[in-house]
Amino acid sequence: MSGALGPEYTIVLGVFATMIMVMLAKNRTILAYWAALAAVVVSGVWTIILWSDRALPLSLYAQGVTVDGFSLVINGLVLLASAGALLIGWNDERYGADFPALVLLALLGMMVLGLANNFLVLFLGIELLSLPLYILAASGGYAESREAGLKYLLLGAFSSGILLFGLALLYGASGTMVFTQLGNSPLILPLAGAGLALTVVGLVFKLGIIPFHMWVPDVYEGSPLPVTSYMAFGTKVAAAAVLLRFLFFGFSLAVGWWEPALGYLAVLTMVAGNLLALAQKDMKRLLAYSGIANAGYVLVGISAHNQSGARAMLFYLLVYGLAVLAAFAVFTMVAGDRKSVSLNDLTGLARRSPWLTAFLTVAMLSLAGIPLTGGFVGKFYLLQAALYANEPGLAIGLVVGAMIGLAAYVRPLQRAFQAGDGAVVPIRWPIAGAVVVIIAVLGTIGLGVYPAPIVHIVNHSAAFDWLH
Amino acid sequence: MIAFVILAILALGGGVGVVVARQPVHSALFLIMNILALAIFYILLSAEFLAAAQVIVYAGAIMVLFLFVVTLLTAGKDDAEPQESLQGQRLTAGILAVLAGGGLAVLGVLFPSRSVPFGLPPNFGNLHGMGLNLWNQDFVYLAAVALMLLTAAIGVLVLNRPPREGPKPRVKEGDS
Amino acid sequence: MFLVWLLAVPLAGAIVTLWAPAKGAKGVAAITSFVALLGYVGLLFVNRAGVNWPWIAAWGVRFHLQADGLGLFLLGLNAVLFVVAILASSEDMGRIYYFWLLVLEFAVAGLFAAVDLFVFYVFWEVLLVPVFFLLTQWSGARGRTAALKWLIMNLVGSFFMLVGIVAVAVIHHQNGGAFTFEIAALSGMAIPAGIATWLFFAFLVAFWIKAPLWPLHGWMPDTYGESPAPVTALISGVLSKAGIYGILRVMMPIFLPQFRQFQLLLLILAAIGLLYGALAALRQTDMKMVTAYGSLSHMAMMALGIFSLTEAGILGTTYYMVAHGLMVGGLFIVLGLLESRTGTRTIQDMAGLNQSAPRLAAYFLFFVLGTLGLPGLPGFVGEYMIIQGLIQSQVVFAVIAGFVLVVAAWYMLRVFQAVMQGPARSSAIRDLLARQVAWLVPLAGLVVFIGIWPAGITSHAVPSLYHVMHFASQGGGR
Amino acid sequence: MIPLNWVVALGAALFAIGAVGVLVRKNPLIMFMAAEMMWNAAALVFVTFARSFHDMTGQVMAFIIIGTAAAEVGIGLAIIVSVYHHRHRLDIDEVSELKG
Amino acid sequence: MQDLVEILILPLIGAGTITAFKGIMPRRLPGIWASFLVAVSFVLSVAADRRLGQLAAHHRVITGVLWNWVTGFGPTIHWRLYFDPLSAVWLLIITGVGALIHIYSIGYMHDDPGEGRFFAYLNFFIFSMLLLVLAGNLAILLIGWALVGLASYFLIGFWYERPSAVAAAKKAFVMNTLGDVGILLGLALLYVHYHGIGYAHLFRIFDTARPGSAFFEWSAFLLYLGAMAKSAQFPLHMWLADAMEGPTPVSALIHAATMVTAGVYLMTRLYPLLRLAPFTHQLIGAIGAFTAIFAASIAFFQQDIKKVLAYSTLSQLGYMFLAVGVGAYTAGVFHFMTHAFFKATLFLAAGSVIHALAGEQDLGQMGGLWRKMPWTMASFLAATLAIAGIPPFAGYFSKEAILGQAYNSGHLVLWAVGVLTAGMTSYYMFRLFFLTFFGKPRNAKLYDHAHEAPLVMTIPVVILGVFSVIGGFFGSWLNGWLSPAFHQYLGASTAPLEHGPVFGTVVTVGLAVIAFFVAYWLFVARGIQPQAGTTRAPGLWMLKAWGMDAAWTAVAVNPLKWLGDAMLAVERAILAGVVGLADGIQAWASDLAPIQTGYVRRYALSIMVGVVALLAYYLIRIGFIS
Repeated sequence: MSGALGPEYTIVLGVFATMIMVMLAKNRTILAYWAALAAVVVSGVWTIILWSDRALPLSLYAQGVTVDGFSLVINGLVLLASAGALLIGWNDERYGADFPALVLLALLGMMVLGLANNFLVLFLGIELLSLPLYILAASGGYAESREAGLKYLLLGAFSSGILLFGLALLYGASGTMVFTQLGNSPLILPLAGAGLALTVVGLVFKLGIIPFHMWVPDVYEGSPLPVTSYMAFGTKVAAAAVLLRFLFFGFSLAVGWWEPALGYLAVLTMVAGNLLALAQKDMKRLLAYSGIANAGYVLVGISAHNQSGARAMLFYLLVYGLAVLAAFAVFTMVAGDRKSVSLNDLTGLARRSPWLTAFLTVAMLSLAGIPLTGGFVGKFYLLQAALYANEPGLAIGLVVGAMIGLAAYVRPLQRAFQAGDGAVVPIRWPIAGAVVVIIAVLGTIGLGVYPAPIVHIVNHSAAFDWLH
Repeated sequence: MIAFVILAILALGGGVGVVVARQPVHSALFLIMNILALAIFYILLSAEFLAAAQVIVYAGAIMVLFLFVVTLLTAGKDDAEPQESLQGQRLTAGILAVLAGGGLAVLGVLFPSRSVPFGLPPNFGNLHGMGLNLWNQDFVYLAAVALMLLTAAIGVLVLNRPPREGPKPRVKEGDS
Repeated sequence: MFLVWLLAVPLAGAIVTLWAPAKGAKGVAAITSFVALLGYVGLLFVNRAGVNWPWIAAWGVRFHLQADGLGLFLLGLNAVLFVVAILASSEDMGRIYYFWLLVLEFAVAGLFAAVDLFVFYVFWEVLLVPVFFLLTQWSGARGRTAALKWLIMNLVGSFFMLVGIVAVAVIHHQNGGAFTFEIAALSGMAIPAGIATWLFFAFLVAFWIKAPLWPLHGWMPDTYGESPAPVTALISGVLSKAGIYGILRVMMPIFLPQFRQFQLLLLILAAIGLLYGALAALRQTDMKMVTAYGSLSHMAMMALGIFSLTEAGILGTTYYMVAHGLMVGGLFIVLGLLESRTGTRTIQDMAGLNQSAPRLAAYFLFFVLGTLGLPGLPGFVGEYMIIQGLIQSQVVFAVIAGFVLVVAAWYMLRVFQAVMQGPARSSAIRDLLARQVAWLVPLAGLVVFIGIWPAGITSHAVPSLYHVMHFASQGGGR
Repeated sequence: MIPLNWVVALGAALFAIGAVGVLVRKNPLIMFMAAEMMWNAAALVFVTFARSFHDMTGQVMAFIIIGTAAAEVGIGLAIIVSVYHHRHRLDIDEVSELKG
Repeated sequence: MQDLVEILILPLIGAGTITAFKGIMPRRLPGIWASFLVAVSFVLSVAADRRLGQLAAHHRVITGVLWNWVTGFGPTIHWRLYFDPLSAVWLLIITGVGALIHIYSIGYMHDDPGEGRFFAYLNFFIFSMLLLVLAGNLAILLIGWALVGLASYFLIGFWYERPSAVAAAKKAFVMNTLGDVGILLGLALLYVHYHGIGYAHLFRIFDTARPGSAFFEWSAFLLYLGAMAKSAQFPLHMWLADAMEGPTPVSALIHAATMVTAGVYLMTRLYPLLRLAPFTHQLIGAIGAFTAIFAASIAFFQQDIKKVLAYSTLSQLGYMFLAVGVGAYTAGVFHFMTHAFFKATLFLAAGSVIHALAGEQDLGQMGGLWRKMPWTMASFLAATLAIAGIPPFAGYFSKEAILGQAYNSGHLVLWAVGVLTAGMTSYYMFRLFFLTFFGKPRNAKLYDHAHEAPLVMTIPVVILGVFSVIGGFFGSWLNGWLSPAFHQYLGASTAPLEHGPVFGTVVTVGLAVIAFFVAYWLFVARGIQPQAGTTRAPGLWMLKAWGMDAAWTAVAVNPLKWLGDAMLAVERAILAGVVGLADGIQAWASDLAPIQTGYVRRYALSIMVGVVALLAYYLIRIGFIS
């Protein structure tokens, strides 16, 4: 056994270390946070070392998991997401001492999803990811949070049932559980079609594609802010990764059946998601719908079904995640003691804290896709993918969605620059949150100004050379 | 075949019972019936270990937990299900379920999987065989399940910890 | 390297402005813009070398800037108008205002120098942002609505263009070429006819909105009306040229066959806009709106020049962009000075201000005459060349253009006379201060200069236009 | 020997019944049970196909499903209990503060 | 070349310095400085003419390029000056008459607060006019053309606090812009065909061209449109009458002597083109004749001393265009020259009268002024005799040349109209003369305060009056002087002055004399009031200028305003559409949001719908359900 799964094992150890910290030092919860962060950092470093090591791809556990550039990039993304979540919720007593452990457990699920190459790992990953998130969603200690947890739980169980049944049918249709063997095995087509449909539903449910999205806004709104940021970024990355691997590795020969349907879903999601974002007053809910719409963008990369698509998807997940982290970090600071931030709470933010406003501006402009932010480059890459796939419909859907979404993203900014009434209440900056927001904003701008290194990385990581 | 029909009736009856029972306790009992019918199916499908696990884990542990919670939450309360309030929910649900379930059932019957003609390998599905799998190549899955159970343990702790003493301001806001 | 100077100085200045003392921000901004202007002088007279740096190697994107004849004078227009606009701004606007102004200068300079489609698009959209915030925070009652309109309408257009840009590059790649966004490489490429039409209109919509040309000018009235005068001057003087410039820079080389195919349609649309703007301006009662609709009409005139697809028309447009920018920019600034003195923009509320403010009236009249196309001032030169181009291609549009010149004289003089002449009804106002005259005189002088020596611009623009139009090989419009 | 096709069909039927249960019952506990029934249906189908292919992986999957179900039920019941701690009736439709 | 630039630039320097040092200059200095500069220009012009005359007859053209105007592809046009005998005549008149009027203005404007501004404008006008006549191609001509229009605009609206002056200025400017656009289109048309618009270049081409093509007709017509607007030919004539809102020296210089005759200059300059466009050529003559008689009829009943002169100017411009139309180019230029003398005299004398009567212009308030202002009266009389065509005064010779040539060339209708108009001219001019200077004073108070103008005003008037008397004798000199200009190219065989039949002269002069006696009988012997006859049909119509203003308003102004209002309505619709679209999307979003009901079971239902749909879709795609 090489160290190919080192990042994952590190996280497992991290879970235990965190729990030990919780048990040993009951009043010093910060130690648990540090332990978790250390695990994340070590895992991240290990991931980077593995990426630069060219001994990939590796297949382990009877082809159950594949460690390749793709999985490592996904590792990096979800590590970023979890680090962001940890720092945003850094040592906040509202989330309790177990928060870091749960974050790490969910992180493990996400990383597993990035590696998954058979149904077992896929299912395990989904559940490893979901179970901690059910808890985290419900852990806010107020009614909305419990409601969010309950909704997430019930729908999650429901969708997992659908996913499982679909996997079972696929198993029956092919006789194998390994993605990479699906293409080679003699498929019983109708069974496989039904199985594929159910499986895709189970997976896009996690991604938040319309019409399987309805849990997203409620759960995002109800959950505590760091958890929401984690779900918005991490879950999306993991679900997109596993959907992509499942479809690209398992069904790249049968592209004709699944691709158009996903394309329609992507367009529907992009347009309707942005449309719904337009009507929102609550910032978490706004970002939830924005997350739905962005899931649609991600799905464009998948349904383009070419190398550019995979690469663009990875790139886009990064820029989206950075923007979301920045936005959530800012909102956490603005929210202070409140559960969420509404449009009205932003009024006069420019006077209360010009820098926070500037950071929020960058994040929102990135989500809106304005150049010199990463969001633009990501959308640009996605457009390339769609057009290389000769799917102008996807490209049009993407830009139409972006047009509709614009107003949703810039209205908070206008509120922020509007003069508020009454005294100017300054905002305190927790250091951890400041670290998140500054790194995320710098990253967003960096990706917009000089994306070449990251483009290089994703191009080398998603070199699926059986695709055109 | 007769065994299949009887068991199928039991399983379906249990399933339908879960859905139509007026009281949660009855639903739980119907589900146990369903689970036990499936356990017998597992035996017939050469999965003795799973049958045991089904009985022990599902019927034994999970459903007992369910019953416990049902009684806890409904004790001394009117637990009759209120009227359906969402318009068309039942009808649509029925139609969709018939479409999906019927369609899948038809598929399953019309397109059988490619059965392997020769006999079962030794130790197929029994304790030994499963043990060989789960403690060798598939150990990692078992470990993952263990982590999930750990998660569940943490979850129960987190979710039912005593409420904090009023919201304590995390951030001191300036006097306004 | 002067080209980089033109971009780098405003950007650096913008960042410095953020830390400047509140009262000193204007000074910093003014110095910055002046240094940028010096850079332009260097660009004009010393060295016009561009830059060509790799940017995103994987996509063949290069940071390629070049000051050729097409953009050279628009860069100058940018440099000059920003100095004037900053000097014309009030000192208590706050440092963020000047920050955004300088960012805008940076973005526009980049736009006019970009010869890589990707770079072009980046600057094209970046320039929306400063204006959006300028409108949001420093404008009238409906400023926020105006800002939203500005951003959304413009982005709607540019998003279509974005699809077009990527599609052009992808098609070029699939045709067997390299994956590149270099306009020169993409020009004259073969595009399947059906797709080409779609792409053509995808690009056109973006430029049509930005210019703005009828009927996609919905953002214009609010934006022009609500923004502070220096910003209006910049939008109408510089930013609107970006739309026309884009058609010349980007669309002409790639879509020349489509221009020929849809020439009549485009001419008709532009002619409707020409008449529409002029007639609407005739009946406005808000002096800023008269100028705004007049400007709408003038933009249509430039579009007509391009769509004539003749050398004269395109050269005329190239020249007219610069000329119109200087004049309409000056006019809006003068209107702003007037508004700040009278507190109103309604022409019925003013009369006979000439008596108390003769200098203001003189500059007002000067820019009015310039925009109405008085021979001797630069507007006339542009209009002449455009009309000549129209005569060459479709003479009926020349007649319409001529007619509009008459209407232009009417509506511009109507405003001037209503405000400045007649018996003085409103109370006396303060005349221009010496420091305001100090920058109005050079601006007016520049206008006169390029009016009597337009060859200075036209002769430099020609080589680029040859490149743009392939006229050398294809023998002109008709 | 039981007909494997028909077991798959039974699984599909149970799956559908479970789905109906989630959709029509208002008691979250019963909804949860119905969801468990869907899982069970899937597990049944896995085992059936495992028998058909003589492949233990399907049984391992079923085992994992059982184990995961246990964990999920633990968490689920904890959440349901915490939600209904202060409520009088087990009605999921009352838990609909978040919307729009 | 060099002296041409100096001639050109001196007045511009005057305008610039007066504007720039407005606050510093002593009050009286601008007038003196401006007059001085124009006078120097005049002297230089005389010198330049002399040098031109020393050149061989067929090389009497001085031309040169100052700098490039437009280069590149498309048009290539230079700042080119072109000086030939035709320009020279204009140069002399502009600077000479201009200088006199400048001097006169020193007296006329001495108590006006805007004196400095006035002289700056005047100097600017002289510069523009010189640029117009010295231009070497049509584009530069158009620049001068428009700048004189601008100067005219400034000067008409000089008293900008008067709404009527402001309106008149705008009307003049807009109508002239119409003409400018005509020239613009015409020259662009010429450029497109001949890749050049320099005179020499064009004339060489015209020499060999065959007449009658539509292209020539159109380009000639478009250029004539410019001349029509500038020279106030029917139907673009109304601005000239309104232009009398300006100070009287302005009326003398711009709206009588020089600017309004620019159309004549353009047409004579472009005579080779007119040969190629016979229809337009005829049209010019016809419109000229119509304008002549039409304006004369309006002058019959005017109540304002300047209005009478304005309509008489219109009428005389009609004569000049009649001359152009019949090919009598030299005669046209001759009439321009004599007209410049006598009309300037008339206006300046009228200005003196107005000055004496404290700004009163109404004929109803005048009368009997000859006793108070003998010199003015004498000059006025000389000019009146000249304009009436009484031999041997100046107007007789030029008018005789025009009519003679019209007759000789067979344009009998035009000739008849011209003859009739000559008689009418005599009548209304003597009506004006008698009403102003003879009869009983109609306003005793004004009469008592009236006085002869100061010398600075009287001397120019008298000088011009003298020229009105002797101007006719320049005819033969002019004939010789202009012959190289008109003979250099083909088609000018009719250009030199000719004599008509004797009976024509007799009829013309006879009519004029009869008209004189009629006027004397009516206004001196019978002493009827100027208002007489203006309440009934023909007189009222004539007083109202045949309703042309109303017609223009109805035909052009109001429809444009209605169109503008219609555009505003469309604009509101477009803007409402933009807002409506945005609001619609927003409302749509708001309507869509409640789909998110908050009920978990609904969410599950939505998932189930998706499941069934996707299942169905996939099964269809793989052909299971067909």
